[in-house]
Amino acid sequence: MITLRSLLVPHRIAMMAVFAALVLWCAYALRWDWIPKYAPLAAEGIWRTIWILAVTSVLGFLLAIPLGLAQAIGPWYLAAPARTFCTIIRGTPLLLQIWLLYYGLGSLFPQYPWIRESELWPYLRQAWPYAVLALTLSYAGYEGEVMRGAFAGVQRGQIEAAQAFGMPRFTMFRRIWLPQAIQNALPTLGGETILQLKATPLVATIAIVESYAVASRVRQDTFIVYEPLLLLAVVYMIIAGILAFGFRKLEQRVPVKGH
Amino acid sequence: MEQVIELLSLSPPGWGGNLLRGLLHSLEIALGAFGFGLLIGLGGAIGKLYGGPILRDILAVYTTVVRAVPELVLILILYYVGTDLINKAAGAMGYGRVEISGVAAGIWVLGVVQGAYATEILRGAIKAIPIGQIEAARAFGMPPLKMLRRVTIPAMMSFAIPGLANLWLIATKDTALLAVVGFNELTLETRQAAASTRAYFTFFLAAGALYLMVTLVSGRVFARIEKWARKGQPGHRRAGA
Amino acid sequence: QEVKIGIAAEPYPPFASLDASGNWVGWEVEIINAVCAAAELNCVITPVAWDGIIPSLTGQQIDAIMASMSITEERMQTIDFSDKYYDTPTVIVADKSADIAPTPEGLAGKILGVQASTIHQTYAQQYFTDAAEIRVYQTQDEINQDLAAGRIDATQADSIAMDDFVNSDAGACCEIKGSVANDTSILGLGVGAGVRKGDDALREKLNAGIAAIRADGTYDKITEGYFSSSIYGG
Amino acid sequence: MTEAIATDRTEPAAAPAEEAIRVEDLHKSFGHLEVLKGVNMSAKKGDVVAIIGGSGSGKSTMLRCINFLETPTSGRIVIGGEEIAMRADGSPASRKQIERVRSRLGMVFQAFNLWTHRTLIENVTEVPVHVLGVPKAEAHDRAMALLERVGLADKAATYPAFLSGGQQQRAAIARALAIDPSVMLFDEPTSALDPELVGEVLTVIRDLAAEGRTMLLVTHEMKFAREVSDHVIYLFEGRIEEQGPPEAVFGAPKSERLKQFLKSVA
Amino acid sequence: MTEAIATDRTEPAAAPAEEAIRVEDLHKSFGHLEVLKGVNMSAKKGDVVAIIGGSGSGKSTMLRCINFLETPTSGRIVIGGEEIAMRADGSPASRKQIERVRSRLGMVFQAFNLWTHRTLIENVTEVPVHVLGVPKAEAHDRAMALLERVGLADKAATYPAFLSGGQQQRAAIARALAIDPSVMLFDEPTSALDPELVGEVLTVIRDLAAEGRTMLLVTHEMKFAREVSDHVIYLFEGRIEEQGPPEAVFGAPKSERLKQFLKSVA
Ligand SMILES: Nc1ncnc2c1ncn2[C@@H]1O[C@H](COP(=O)(O)OP(=O)(O)OP(=O)(O)O)[C@@H](O)[C@H]1O
Ligand SMILES: Nc1ncnc2c1ncn2[C@@H]1O[C@H](COP(=O)(O)OP(=O)(O)OP(=O)(O)O)[C@@H](O)[C@H]1O
Ligand SMILES: [Mg+2]
Ligand SMILES: [Mg+2]
Repeated sequence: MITLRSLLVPHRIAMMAVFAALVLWCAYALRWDWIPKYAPLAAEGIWRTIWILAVTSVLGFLLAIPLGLAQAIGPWYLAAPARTFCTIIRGTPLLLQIWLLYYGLGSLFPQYPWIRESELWPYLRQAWPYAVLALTLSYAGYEGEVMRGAFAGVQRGQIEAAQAFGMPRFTMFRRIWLPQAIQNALPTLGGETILQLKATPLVATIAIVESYAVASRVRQDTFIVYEPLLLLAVVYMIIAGILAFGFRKLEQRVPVKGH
Repeated sequence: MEQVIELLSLSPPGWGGNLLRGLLHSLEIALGAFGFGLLIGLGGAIGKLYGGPILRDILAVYTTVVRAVPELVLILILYYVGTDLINKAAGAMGYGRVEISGVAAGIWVLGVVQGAYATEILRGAIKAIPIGQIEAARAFGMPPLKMLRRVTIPAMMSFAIPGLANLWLIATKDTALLAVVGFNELTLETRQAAASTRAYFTFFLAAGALYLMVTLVSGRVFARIEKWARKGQPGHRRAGA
Repeated sequence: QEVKIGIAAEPYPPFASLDASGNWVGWEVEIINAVCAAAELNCVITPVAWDGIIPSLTGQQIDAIMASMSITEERMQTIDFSDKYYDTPTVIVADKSADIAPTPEGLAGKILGVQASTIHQTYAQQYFTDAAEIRVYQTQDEINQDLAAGRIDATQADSIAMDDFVNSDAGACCEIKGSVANDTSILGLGVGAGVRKGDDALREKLNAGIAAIRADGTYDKITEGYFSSSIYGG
Repeated sequence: MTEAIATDRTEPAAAPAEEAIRVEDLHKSFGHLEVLKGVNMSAKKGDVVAIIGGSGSGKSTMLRCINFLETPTSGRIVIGGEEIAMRADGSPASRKQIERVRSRLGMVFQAFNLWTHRTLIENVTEVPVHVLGVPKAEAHDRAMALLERVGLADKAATYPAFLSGGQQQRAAIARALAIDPSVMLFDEPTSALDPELVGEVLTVIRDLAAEGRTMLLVTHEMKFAREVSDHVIYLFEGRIEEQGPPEAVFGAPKSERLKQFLKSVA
Repeated sequence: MTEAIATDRTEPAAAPAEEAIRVEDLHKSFGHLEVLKGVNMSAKKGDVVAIIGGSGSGKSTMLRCINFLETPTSGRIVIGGEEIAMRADGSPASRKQIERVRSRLGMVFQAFNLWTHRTLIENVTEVPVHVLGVPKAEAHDRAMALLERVGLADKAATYPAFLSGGQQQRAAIARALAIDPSVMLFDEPTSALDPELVGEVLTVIRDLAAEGRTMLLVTHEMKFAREVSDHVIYLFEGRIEEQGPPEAVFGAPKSERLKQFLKSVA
């Protein structure tokens, strides 16, 4: 836990001083007069960033588990499609995927009048279902690969112990295999989630305004280069900081000897 | 269809050659950045695991800040503000303007970013090694560098490969960033071709196919390395049955 | 003395686009060359990705920007602009059968698409935000696609771009419903060349160049090659 | 306790006591290496069978084949009168069956294999709660009692990596006892224990046998084997070289190899 | 062989034989748990010191402190007359020194800790080739001879995960012997071995002692300890409860606890 005492170490005080100086310099030397005008828009953008990130990473991870497992131990008829999916997702730019889903798949729907008249049309007409779908699939693709390695990395004896006691397959998976795999993959997963945070701006191509798009808008309206981006960086840093802290905590739940 | 082939033909007026050149440039940058990132990552992971409190704090700031800040911000600041500052300093000392290579700056920035992710991936991988493996090396007096090379790296490899493979693929795509410093890599070439000809679909799909090819080839390479790294580990395939 | 004129590396036909051998062509490119010739400037056209174009200017990698940049009050706090060298009206485009007019009442309850980071976005969010739902896209081409697909009801954009669109196969569905009421504080004072703040010498020279090609007919001759009517505006 | 009967005996037992385990003609190869070359054995309810033999003779493999952690190359395994259905490749044919059977077999691994991501108490309650459906509180109390019995009550909240070798082994024994097994497979359960604790384990095993549980026990401690078992099997290069009651096997070995094997013990 | 001298003896040895190892007032805590509470011992060149004691009494920790795998909380460690410099936190002050010292200490871990990504022969040649700089061919020949000696020549190309427990333990012994150590730290080196192999290891240890190598040997097999050692240390709850020549310790134990401990052996 972060306690006041642990912060009052000389080098930490020095680091905080440097940080404070940086903040002060930025506050005085740079232009911030645009903030009041854009504040409501920014708040909306940040909120959108957060929920897109949260929803797509959680859904994506749930999808990544079967993808990883199928590749690690599945029979070929499960492993092959899973591997193909991961390869294609990881192998093509996310922008292209969003674009194909929305402008490719999405623009097929209106051609069918019955879709246009259905209950679903108001949703299919929106952009966010496509954004959520694309980002979820993307996260699942990358994490499917990570989980494949993590599943394969669990020591054989751990699984054998579960089998020897007659644990049903699913229980063994849920209680032994999955927790150990996740434990080993946590540092990587934390990084990948931050990557996902930085992938969210791509949804701007399908007309969703999140925090990055707000910063871009400020830049274009005013031609101020650095300030909006710096503020955006601070927002990202706070989100990433919270993520890193959370993942750290998860990681530390099981103490590891030595390392 | 004919039109598509014409658009993609390798010599002008087709854009195929431009795309391939862009791909080559992207790979060059990605390779440089990934390699640089691996070096930083290895150092960072070891520092985070075995370093003193000051080093650990500095590395924590590094991985959090660098991973969080959008690459565009980093490269803008590093390249434009950096060049500006250097030129101001040079001017004050009576030298002329210096040009910083945008490509070098790009590799540098991407490498530093990749390094932050690699740090975490490798730290996790090292942590996943059963401690006894490391202790055995220590007990026999292996010097740290040798231990790294002979025990730690081979033993952590199987845990690190999937994360590193992801990182490499991200590197090939993140080169898009270098468009900002005037470097023609695959994404910019694609956008130029698409916007100039209005054939968005054709060129985006073509670029997707090129990226996919890169992925398939690198997938092979990584699978090889992983197979090597997993030698001596009994498989799990049966364990699922 | 070389003057580096920055243009956006992302093509914007018919103003500036690229052929496969790497040559920049288009109305704006020809105008740049004409202005430089008239002003006796030794210009080099330098493409820079849009994200880096302002830092390049302030960081002295380029000296002026001529990339269809609208002159607005807000932007003038950051850089200086030359006189305008073109200006086009802003129009609303919608499905031929739709009952839509370029006014807040005429757009009530509709979905309006605009391109991000343009004066159109600013304008729409100022005037139409209460009446219509505004959806912000990255490129006009994407808006056009969604308009044709029926996912949005209308778009607000440049008349030049829209002329092109409604005359194409993809835009057959739609027509121009008229221009929006002008507001120069948002829609700007036309398109001008951007220069570093305080670089009055270059600004003066560019102004002189623009005036010269307007006066000697070069401007109109170039325009004829691309557009059916004048785009200098009122 | 009655003595075990090897199936190769020809005379049928008059009124056969309940049979707990029977292994028939068990073969197991790893690639070209034939590790088990036809093992036959059986044990009745409440029997304690000690399996002795040189390192690499196939003791662990035999134990692991009985609960199908290794897939036998051929042979039959009958547990509690129920033959385990096998596919052609030796893997169990019915997942349901093998899971049910396994949950009545308590196993202590040679390498312990405690679950590293769970504390000791969690290791011990894991199977009762999540496989057998014992209520949490009840499982917890029972687990604490077991940990108490093996002297680890104070380590209940510790993760296995932070325990001494003997402590891990005792935890593994507690984990196996927690499922209240009818057959126990012990792979060198005292290898990391001091003589005092070996004595304790001996008591535990005797208690279990008295309750009618069957035990298969791989061990290198001949004194222990002699004291605890009703029947001794001497394995040599994948075959049963000699077997019988402990007095006979240890007191009057017939095979030359067994004599040689036991020489250093005397 | 001469007998070991514990440093708490007051009479100075007349002409002290060369001292191989000395531990002074060694303390070690894990968090709040004090595992070693002031251990003093020493051994001369060629001594075989057996360390016995209950599970969890601190035997492994003591061995691991000697080569600084665990950082002592306080105390001094002197090996071959050279004191290992310690920082305030117990970690070795000089990396060079500790590496040099460690490469003369052969260790056999309680859990073997063979490198899983290397074959047996690679495990055995690893340190000679990559730490001590022995030419590859020479190291290979020596390693093969050692594997032969522990009966594993046919498994040279196998990865550790595919070996039986006893085979892994023998490989671990071969790996430790391969570095030609002047001091050996054995943590229960016979726990997974059958009586015949225990006898073999006994012979090996005697040979090594005759060559003047010093051995610290944690074991649970009292018979083995008695036969092999010059000096026995009985550890109880982190303290040396009793020590002396094996005849005295086993034949006429003074401490009540030791008597209790040995009761089940008799
Ligand atoms: N890394 C650790 N962290 C916390 N406690 C530990 C750690 N390692 C060992 N211990 C504790 O220290 C005590 C002594 O452990 P040690 O391994 O030295 O015992 P031992 O005498 O070798 O026992 P055994 O004969 O069972 O191997 C035990 O109670 C153990 O739980
Ligand atoms: N997974 C495996 N793949 C290949 N060979 C194996 C495997 N497991 C065991 N063996 C080999 O099978 C033989 C028997 O091994 P097993 O573990 O049954 O021996 P054991 O009798 O238990 O010996 P120990 O007393 O040393 O534990 C050994 O030679 C071993 O090398
Ligand atoms: Mg075994
Ligand atoms: Mg121990």
